[in-house]
Amino acid sequence: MSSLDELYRQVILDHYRNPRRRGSLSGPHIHAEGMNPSCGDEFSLDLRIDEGVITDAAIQGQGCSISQASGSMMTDVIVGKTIDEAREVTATFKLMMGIDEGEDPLDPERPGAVLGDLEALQGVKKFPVRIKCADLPWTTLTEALDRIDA
Amino acid sequence: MSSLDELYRQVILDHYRNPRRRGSLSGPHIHAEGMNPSCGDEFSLDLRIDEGVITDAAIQGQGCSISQASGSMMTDVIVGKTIDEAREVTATFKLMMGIDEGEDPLDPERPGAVLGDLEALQGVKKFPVRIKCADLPWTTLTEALDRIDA
Amino acid sequence: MTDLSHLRADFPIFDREINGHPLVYLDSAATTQKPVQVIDTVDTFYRTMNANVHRGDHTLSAEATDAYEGARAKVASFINASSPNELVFSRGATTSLNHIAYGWGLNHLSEGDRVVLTVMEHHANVVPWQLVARHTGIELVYLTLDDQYEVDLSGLDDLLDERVKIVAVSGMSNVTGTLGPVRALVEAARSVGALVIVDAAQLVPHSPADVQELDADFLVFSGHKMLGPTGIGAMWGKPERLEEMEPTEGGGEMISDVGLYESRWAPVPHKFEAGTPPIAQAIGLGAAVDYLSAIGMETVRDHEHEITGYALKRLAEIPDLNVYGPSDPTNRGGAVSFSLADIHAHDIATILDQHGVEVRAGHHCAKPLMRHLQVPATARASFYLYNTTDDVDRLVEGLLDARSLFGLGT
Amino acid sequence: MTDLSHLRADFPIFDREINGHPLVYLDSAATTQKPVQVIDTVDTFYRTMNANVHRGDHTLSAEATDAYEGARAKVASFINASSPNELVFSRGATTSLNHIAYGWGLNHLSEGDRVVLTVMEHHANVVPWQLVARHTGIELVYLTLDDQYEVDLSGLDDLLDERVKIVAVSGMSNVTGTLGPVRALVEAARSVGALVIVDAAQLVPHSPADVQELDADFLVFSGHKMLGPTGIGAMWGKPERLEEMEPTEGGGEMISDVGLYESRWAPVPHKFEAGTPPIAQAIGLGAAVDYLSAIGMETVRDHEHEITGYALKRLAEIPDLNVYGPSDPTNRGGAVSFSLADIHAHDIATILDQHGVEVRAGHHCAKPLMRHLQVPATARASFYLYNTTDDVDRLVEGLLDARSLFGLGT
Ligand SMILES: Cc1ncc(COP(=O)(O)O)c(C=O)c1O
Ligand SMILES: Cc1ncc(COP(=O)(O)O)c(C=O)c1O
Repeated sequence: MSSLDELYRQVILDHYRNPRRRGSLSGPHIHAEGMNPSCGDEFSLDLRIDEGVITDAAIQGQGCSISQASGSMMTDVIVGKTIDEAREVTATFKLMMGIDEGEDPLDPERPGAVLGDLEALQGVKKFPVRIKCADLPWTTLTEALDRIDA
Repeated sequence: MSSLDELYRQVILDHYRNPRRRGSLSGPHIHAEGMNPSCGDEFSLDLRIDEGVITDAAIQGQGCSISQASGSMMTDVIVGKTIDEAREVTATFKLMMGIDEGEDPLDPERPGAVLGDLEALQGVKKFPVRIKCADLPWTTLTEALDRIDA
Repeated sequence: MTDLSHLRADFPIFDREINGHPLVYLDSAATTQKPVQVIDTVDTFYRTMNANVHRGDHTLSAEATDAYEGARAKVASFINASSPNELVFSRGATTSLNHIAYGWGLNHLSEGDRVVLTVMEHHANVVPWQLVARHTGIELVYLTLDDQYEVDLSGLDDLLDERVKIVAVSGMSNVTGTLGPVRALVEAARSVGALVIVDAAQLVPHSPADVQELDADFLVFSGHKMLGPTGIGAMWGKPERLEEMEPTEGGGEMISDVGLYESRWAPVPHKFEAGTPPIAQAIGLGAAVDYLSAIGMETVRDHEHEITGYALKRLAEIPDLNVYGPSDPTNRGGAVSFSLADIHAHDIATILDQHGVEVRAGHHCAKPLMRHLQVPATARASFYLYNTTDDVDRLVEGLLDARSLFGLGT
Repeated sequence: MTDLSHLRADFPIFDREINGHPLVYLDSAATTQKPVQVIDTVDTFYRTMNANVHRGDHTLSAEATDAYEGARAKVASFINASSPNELVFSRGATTSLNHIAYGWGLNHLSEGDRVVLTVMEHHANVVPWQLVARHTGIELVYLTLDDQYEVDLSGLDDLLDERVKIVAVSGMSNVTGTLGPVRALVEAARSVGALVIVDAAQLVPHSPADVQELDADFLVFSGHKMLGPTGIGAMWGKPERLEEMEPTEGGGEMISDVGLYESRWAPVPHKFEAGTPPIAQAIGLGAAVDYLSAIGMETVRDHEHEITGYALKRLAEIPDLNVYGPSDPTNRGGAVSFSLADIHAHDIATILDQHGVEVRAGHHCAKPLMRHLQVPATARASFYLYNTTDDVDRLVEGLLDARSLFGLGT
């Protein structure tokens, strides 16, 4: 498979074209926004948290297939998880993408290692300048979660 | 003779160390000031004019041997000359120094060709960056004369 | 077709491969590649005559000064200035525009005065005026683009009154390729006594530019967009305007005297060149101007019209491809912005890069224009004298691959 | 003696003859010569990876951005900054000082506030404050030099009160070689809450400089005075200060969003780098910093102390020669200004030039200091790592010839 085919996997294009949970939440929620100044990609996130569990999420934004698909897949994974689990997934994702360094993130023994569709984003690693695109939703998520803790 | 010996002739050093007519004029006179911004040399000139004839001159300033000697020699030549003759000498000087282009300035047939000591400044021609030093008193003179005419 | 392909041998970068393909460089609106003639001029300066200028009276310094002032004369005559003294070297178009905004604007504009811009301006011709507005309370007013991507002059007469003090316009858009209607604006501005400033960052590199004919008050451009080094640019101004303008940087070389509390300025253009200037870069720009003059700017423009025409034709063959810009290739510049189906501009750029084709994606430092066009980003191919129709073919191939990667028929 | 003469082979300019003699370059305080390592880095950039930075996502642009940001990291760590983000690239020390004066000064100073300078400041650290004074009504106050050419701190306690908002001092005088008492001024300034700005144009090139240890608020320098290209310099600032400071240039790259009437800025340091930066020059400065680091700045400083000591000793042998500057070579920089009998500085420079010895004559962009010294001009020899004791001997020979040309015994 060429590196472009690896980058633009079907599942990524699918999330890009049919993003899950697009929109905004009504009622009480946490809101955070992220932006990639160098390319202009924007991502915004609403989270509903009930007793430490992420019970709903909604996303908005515009940008390339990688940032938008990453955001859509992210909501699939984090809804239903506790805050701590969501942080664990974030760490796992960043390890997988080589953004942070550490032990093999996809080791099935690892808790929180279940990234699901997100594993398709591994193709991005061959495109260093695009890694920040994949990462945008996750930095936004971290900002949102930090706001709860604070 | 080395080009340095040609530059620093005895007569130039003499005018540098013992400038003629140093000071300022009292009574009615024309005053003009010149400055060489790149090297900081300064030259100021007072002229007394009676019925179209330069009857007295006084100079002040500070700078290198070339600019100061040129100024001192200049007063020697112009005092006693009419305004037109002084302009003629200026033109001759500028031709000799290669500042302006034209026929041989030292052709003895030429009116106003008598530059006297000033001919010693020909050695400066081998030092293009110093020509502006030699020229400073003369641009100041021209400014003074223009002021009379205006 | 004006064939300039023999010039490619002068550009060492074309020996490079990008992702296994020979480089196709279509990002000249961002910065151009450099011919050996320019690279070697800079190199030789450092190797043989490097010294500071306008200082001291040693041989090296005199040679460096002659080369630097010689470059000023070359660049001035390239735009047909009446005198080298009308040309002020700066770091680039951005710095030049800031100098005008601060040095002229801050000292001549006051609350209620208006500056007229167009929605196609580069940030470099927008943000400085916003900064000046903060200090002075001036108003910014924008001309818009019509649906042919031309500056809409229909409301100009109503707009122009004695409140308008400056009209600042791009000579050529770096996004749509639109030519700014400089002559029309100069005439209109004159009628109310307003100044005209031309952002010629995309104009001077690509077509003959004659400041006497354009008759604007200021015109700025960047060296790196016209085969020259980075770090150098120019501001041309009418002598009266330069006299009226205050220096915006203080330091060495721009003074005739410095006291403890007051100073006096050196004559124009030195008044605007505080400190050690970009010496090697100015001399390099002189070499770039020599290179362009040897080709002839008419030839450069004609070649660019032809290649742009070919590109517009080939791009029109691609389904769902939309070009943002005028359609007549002889009445526009060689910056071609486009979108392709639902493929984001960054994805297009990444895919083309894998084909060795370097284009730019994003807002191109023209966010107001992006909002006007109602797109967050475009992909942009931009051409220069070293580009060939082969380059366009490679672009088209890459775009077809993008379609197929995104599951769209080709 | 620290022998660095093997390094001379790295500097192609030393192959040159000046007026029939091998070049003796004693004008490094004006600008330094460049080693092949720097020249080739610039050359290679243009030949192999030239592209604009922070724009688009093609391979060339990514490589250029990495190289540019890599240079920032190198230069930042060269002065021991805590983070590359504290380092803003500029055209040079002059531009950096103007940015601080306008970007910080204009927004934080008001009538009656005081800026303390010293009489030895370069025009670059005088004129910007005069310009800011015009806009704000601040007062400039000067520390003087004592008869040992040291900054006279005796009146400092009386001078410092809450009106003083800024103390701006040269780290090393380009005329007398005097070291600015930066640490003492930082401590004193802190006591009244004033900022300290260090003009390190002559300090960073010549000795180890550690911004954390100096603990000033801003520190600026020029690349061309430290083996780097022309057209590049830097401003280092404490993060808090950089946050407080307004951008002084508007344009591309320094924004996070641009609307028609308002914009938002990018984070530090990009907020201060509008438009296309001097890319090749920054990368070249990175190479210069690598070169200097490989030698070690302690070694550079020690060599300079030794050569300055040798020069002071040999110059003392010449009758009627007067050095303006501290006499202890280990407590001063390598800029040695002098007068010789009644021979004007320009005549000295011309005569030395005929001997192939390049020195500078004039006011050295320090007219206030010239007035303090009561001389219209001095001749100045300034040393750098490539100078040898032979160079000093050649200088002395030339000066003896000057005496004889002016009819003075030798
Ligand atoms: C139309 C226009 N104006 C101004 C600029 C700014 O030029 P620079 O970044 O060289 O200062 C550019 C470059 O992108 C441009 O295209
Ligand atoms: C002490 C000092 N400050 C500032 C400057 C100005 O540096 P630049 O001309 O590179 O901007 C110089 C250079 O002459 C200097 O010696």
